[in-house]
Amino acid sequence: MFYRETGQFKTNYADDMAIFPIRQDRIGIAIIIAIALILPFMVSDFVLKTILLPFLALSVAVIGLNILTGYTGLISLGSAGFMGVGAYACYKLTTLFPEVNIIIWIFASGFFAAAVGVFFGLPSLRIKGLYLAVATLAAQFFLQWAFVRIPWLFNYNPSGAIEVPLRTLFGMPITGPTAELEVKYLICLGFVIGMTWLASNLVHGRIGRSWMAVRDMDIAAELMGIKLLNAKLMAFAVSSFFCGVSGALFVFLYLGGAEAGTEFAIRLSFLILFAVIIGGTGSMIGSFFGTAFIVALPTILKFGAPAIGIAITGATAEKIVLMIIGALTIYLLIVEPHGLARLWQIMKQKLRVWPFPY
Amino acid sequence: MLHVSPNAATTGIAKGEVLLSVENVSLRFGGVKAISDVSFDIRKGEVRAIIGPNGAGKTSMLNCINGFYFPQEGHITYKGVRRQKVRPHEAASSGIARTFQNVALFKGMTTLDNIMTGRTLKMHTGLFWQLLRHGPAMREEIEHRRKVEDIIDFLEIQAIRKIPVGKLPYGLQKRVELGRALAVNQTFGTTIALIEHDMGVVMDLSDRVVVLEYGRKIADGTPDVVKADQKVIDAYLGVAH
Amino acid sequence: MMFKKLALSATVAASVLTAGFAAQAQDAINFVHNTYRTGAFSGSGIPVGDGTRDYFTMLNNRDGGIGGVKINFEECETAYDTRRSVECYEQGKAKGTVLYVPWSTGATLAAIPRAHIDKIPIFSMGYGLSASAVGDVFPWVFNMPITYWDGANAFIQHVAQQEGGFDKLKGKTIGLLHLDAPFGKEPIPILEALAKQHGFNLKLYPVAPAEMQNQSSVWLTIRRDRTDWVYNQGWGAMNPTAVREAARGGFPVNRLVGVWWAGGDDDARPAGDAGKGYRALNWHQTGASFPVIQDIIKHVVDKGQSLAPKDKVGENLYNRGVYQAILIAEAIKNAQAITGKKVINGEDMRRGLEALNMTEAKWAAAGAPNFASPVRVTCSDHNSQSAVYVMEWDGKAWKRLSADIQPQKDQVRPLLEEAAKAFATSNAGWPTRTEACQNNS
Amino acid sequence: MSAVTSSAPKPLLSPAVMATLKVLGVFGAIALAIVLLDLPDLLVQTLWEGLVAGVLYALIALGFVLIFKASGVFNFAQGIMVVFSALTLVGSYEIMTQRMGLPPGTVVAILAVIVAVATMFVLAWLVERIVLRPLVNQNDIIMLMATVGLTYFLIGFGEYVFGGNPKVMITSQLGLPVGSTQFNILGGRVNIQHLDVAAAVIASVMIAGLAFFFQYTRIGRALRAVADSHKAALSVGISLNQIWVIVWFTAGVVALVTGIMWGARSDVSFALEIIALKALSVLILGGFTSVPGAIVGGLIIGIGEKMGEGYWGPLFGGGIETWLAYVIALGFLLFRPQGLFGEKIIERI
Repeated sequence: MFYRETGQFKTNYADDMAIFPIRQDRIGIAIIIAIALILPFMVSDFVLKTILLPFLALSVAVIGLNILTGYTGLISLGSAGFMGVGAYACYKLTTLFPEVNIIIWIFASGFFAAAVGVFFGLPSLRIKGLYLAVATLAAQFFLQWAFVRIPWLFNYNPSGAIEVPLRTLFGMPITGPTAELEVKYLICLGFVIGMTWLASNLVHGRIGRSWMAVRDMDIAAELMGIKLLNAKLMAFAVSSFFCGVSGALFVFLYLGGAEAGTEFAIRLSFLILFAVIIGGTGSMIGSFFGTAFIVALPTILKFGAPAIGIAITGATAEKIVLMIIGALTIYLLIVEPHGLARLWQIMKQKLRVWPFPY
Repeated sequence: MLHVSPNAATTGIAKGEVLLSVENVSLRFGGVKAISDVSFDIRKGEVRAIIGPNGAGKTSMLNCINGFYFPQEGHITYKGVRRQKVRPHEAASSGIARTFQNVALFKGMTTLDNIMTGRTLKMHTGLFWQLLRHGPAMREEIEHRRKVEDIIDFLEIQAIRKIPVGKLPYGLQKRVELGRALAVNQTFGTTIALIEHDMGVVMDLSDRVVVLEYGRKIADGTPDVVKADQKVIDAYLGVAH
Repeated sequence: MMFKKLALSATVAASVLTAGFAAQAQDAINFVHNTYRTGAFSGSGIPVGDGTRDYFTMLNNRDGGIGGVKINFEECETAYDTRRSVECYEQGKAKGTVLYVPWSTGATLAAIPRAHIDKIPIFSMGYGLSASAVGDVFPWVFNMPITYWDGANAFIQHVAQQEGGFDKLKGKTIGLLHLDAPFGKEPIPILEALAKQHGFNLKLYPVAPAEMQNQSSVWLTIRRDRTDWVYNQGWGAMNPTAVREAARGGFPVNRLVGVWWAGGDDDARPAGDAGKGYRALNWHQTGASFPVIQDIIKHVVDKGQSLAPKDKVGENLYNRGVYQAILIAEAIKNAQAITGKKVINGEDMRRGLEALNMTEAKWAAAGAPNFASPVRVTCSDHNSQSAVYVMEWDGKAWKRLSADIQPQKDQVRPLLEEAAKAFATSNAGWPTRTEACQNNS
Repeated sequence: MSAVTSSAPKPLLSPAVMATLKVLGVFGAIALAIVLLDLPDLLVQTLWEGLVAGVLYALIALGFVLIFKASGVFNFAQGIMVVFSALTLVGSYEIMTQRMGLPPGTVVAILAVIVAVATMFVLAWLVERIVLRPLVNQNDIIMLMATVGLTYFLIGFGEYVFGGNPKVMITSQLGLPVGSTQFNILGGRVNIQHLDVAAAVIASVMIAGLAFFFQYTRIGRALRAVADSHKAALSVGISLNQIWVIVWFTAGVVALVTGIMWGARSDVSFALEIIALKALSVLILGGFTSVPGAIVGGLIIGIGEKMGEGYWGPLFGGGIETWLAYVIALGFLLFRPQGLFGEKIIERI
């Protein structure tokens, strides 16, 4: 009834090529952004800190991996390692040049991750599919090892940890312990919106098409004049860039200091891949669904069940959460192998014909 | 199925002159000879068919022209230049595109995106503008979209523009594939090299026909000449050698 | 049915999203305690968690809590994961916990910068950031009774005793087998300094967290280096594997000395006879003979309210949990005495901790005579650097081997102060201490 | 064109670079020989430790290969099945002796083995019913993710039933030898653990048994047929579903044996899961479908890793074992993308 594209005619190609060609979609996005802007002032600190901040920080990495896996068809199990590169790069940059604003450094840390990503992406020229996935484990374990082994990365701190220093924007603390959660949230949100915009621009243009062509049939792509080397390495670079920014956000705006070497472990890589698959490969909106699934679900199950009177202890909850995530993943894959994004699409399709389905 | 090459204006080769010539090409996989000593040429602006029964070496021949395989013997001259080893994307950028015997579309992409992919070589804006999708990137996108829309109109596939091609029936997929190949060169008066099993289709369309059997050329000429050739008749009727 | 399910999940989501967790009614002292009963480190996490849990349950059952108010004790599972630990910190904050007990170095580091802002003191007992011993810089963080640096120092003292004097250390090769993570690397600077001072060779043997159960090559390297003594800074599944691999590789296990976190009964026991002679540092006694443990058995275990099997009660890491709980309970009493309030908050708890003075008499009064050496916290010393001793596994239980070893405070304290200063300078905007000092002891 | 060109993939490195590498390799080999022969007993010990670790990697990889061959599923859960099956064994032993009051000993240990084997059968059956059947014909990555989901489920379930604390493997109760023999040779000593010898022997017997099973039984032939073509298997008269259950069950039994061996060296806990990931590098080396590849690959990774850590590790500050296996596999892959025993892939269009 309300969700119709009837009557919306495109008079030029630019309109037709817009990322949200349907007016209702654009309104929907505006509403979502508006809600996202006021959300931190509506929810408790607990939700802000344990669900929303990690959700935002990780969603950037999930978009990044989706570019690699979903759009280009290259599976990577090294995303957490690339996130770590971003986190350490940001730490080094801001401690070496404290006068430059931290927001610039968070963004710049992506370039370092991109460079490392390209290096570890080189084997993708020779190997594909699951073989490549296993090869990226080399990146993951090597990087994790390097984070612990190279003391220069954490400024020879005897505790081996990254401590996030206080950094300000217009005199307001945005990182470090005194920064308000709401401020950190809004900075994160800014990054997420900006990075999502860049990513969807990219995937809708020439580069995105060449990625998808490589994914769908690399031989044919090559015959269209797409250089596989460039396309794959570009995907690794962009993907790792996103992971790097995500890692910097994760440490600087969410954790606020940690033993980053153990934080960016293989487990996180798996969670990110999980989010991509559950959300839907090759879908921007799916990346957010997937991230929500892996970030919010465990927390809601663990703390939500006791809150409504289901008495389970923390340890039991943790085990049950694992079982539920496992079972739900299998269930989702059976019901909709194309992920939550596909379910969302089906819902929209239904909405389009609602209330007269015939 | 076909093979598209650039028009005369850009190459300096007049219509009717030799655009590409295959000279004494042989290709082996291990001990198996896929092509032995085949020569023919393709002239500017003609429709040239390569036909032959299953396993005659048609696809291998095209793969040589495309740079997927490197023939052990013989060489290929393109636009008057004897070609050294060439990679598929280099072949593509010199104006050779192709479709495949089996449909080789990008199944997860829409019709529009598939055909747009054919324009990749002609698009040059870099990562920066691509990220912003404004300015030069957008102008370029619109310019090529226009050309692609012409192809879509030509092939009458407007209605399936935004449908992922994996969901289309075979016939439409073939049309999209033709569209994509046309997009690589976007001129309709191009040279087309066809490969087909089906004699009927070929005979109506093509100007000249090469017939391969067991990797050898057994006939070359206009459809009428080829049709009357005893060796071709034997090959298609399966006469024992 | 479908609707019901939807309604239920909506309620769950809503309660988490909007309300968060309203603080509990203020007739009890809220204490949210991190544990890890799952994950790679659960082998060490479970007994420690049981000890602390059982002690507070015992206090509630036996005495009705502390000073007449119940302790609202709650566990929060972290699975030794920093993200889960952040959740637990936030949950503690929302529930008004009087103290944050991180039980992991990573979680401690993540919480330290927030403590003075959220007014929740942190107690990282014998782990965490060594520099946080300096109360002048870290008024909200406590890490008694000893730091890793003292531990490594005590280990070298023990080696010197065994070898017949510090002069005998010259030319010896001493190895540090450590988890390849910040926790494991803590003793490196102090061991390097001692190596220079006494002239022994220091060799480092890192074990990646992923390789905790796959140590054969490390032990081959130890064999090649002809290492004389090995100090094991390990945790969780790394320890039992180390003891076994030492025995497999023919390394004399009585020259393998674990830090206090590598002294679990289940670290030594799985090696069987081969584990006999394995040593570890400790700062409290093992066994169930103490009145406080007997009270726990009577009021908690026998009532079926404990999660620990009865035969594990009194084991080393269980007693470690009890030790922690006794210190916390004592600090709560202090806080109640200082403020005159029954139900205290985090700020009160900080003052209570800072006034902690566990004399021998106080240990006895807590039902643990001769259980541990005295612990005295001051405003500037949040660690106390208490004595440790070396114990040895006899195949069935831990037996005390050495007399108390006093940490060399004069040597370690300046290093701690230096590190604390470095922390404050590298963390721009780190506040100078404004909290009043109130030692009533 | 005078140069004769080949249709094979181009070599990755130019001949000049290859020649330089060869020269460097010779020098490296000489240097290495000097280092290695310095302590010959240690070298033998290192090789032995590598061999034992390699056998265990090979067993995990074998489980992967069995399932991949028959169902095309990349079973990420194989590593967890190792822990899960061992946990079931020890856990049920504990329950029987401690809670049900049965006398500890070999009889109960064998009962526990039966319980564990039965559990692996039920697991195989459930996986086929609940996971594989509805997902049949989905693409690789969906199947992979389903087994990752299975991994999470099994970790949660295993810890829920048996508790999260690491458990000590029953060895003497199972009749496995303990103790060690020291050989004083080569101017030093070489320590051989009886358990490791048993592990090597049992692994060999099991591999031989599997080979026999595949070669000479009707089910085995059907399994091989499935590996070639699903349709061919149907013509043998065995349903695909049955075959999947059998293969998963076999992989489960292989996992149990692996779990017992590894559990006896360390503890049984889910921390083993990450070590099990190393079997993936074995798969790269050996190929996803080759049983001999899994075995040889396992040995290469095991020995390479121990030698690498022992002789090069100190140069990098130690701890390189955590990534060395993957780098070995990766380096290998660059020169032979199809693995050790894989067939050359000719891409056709």
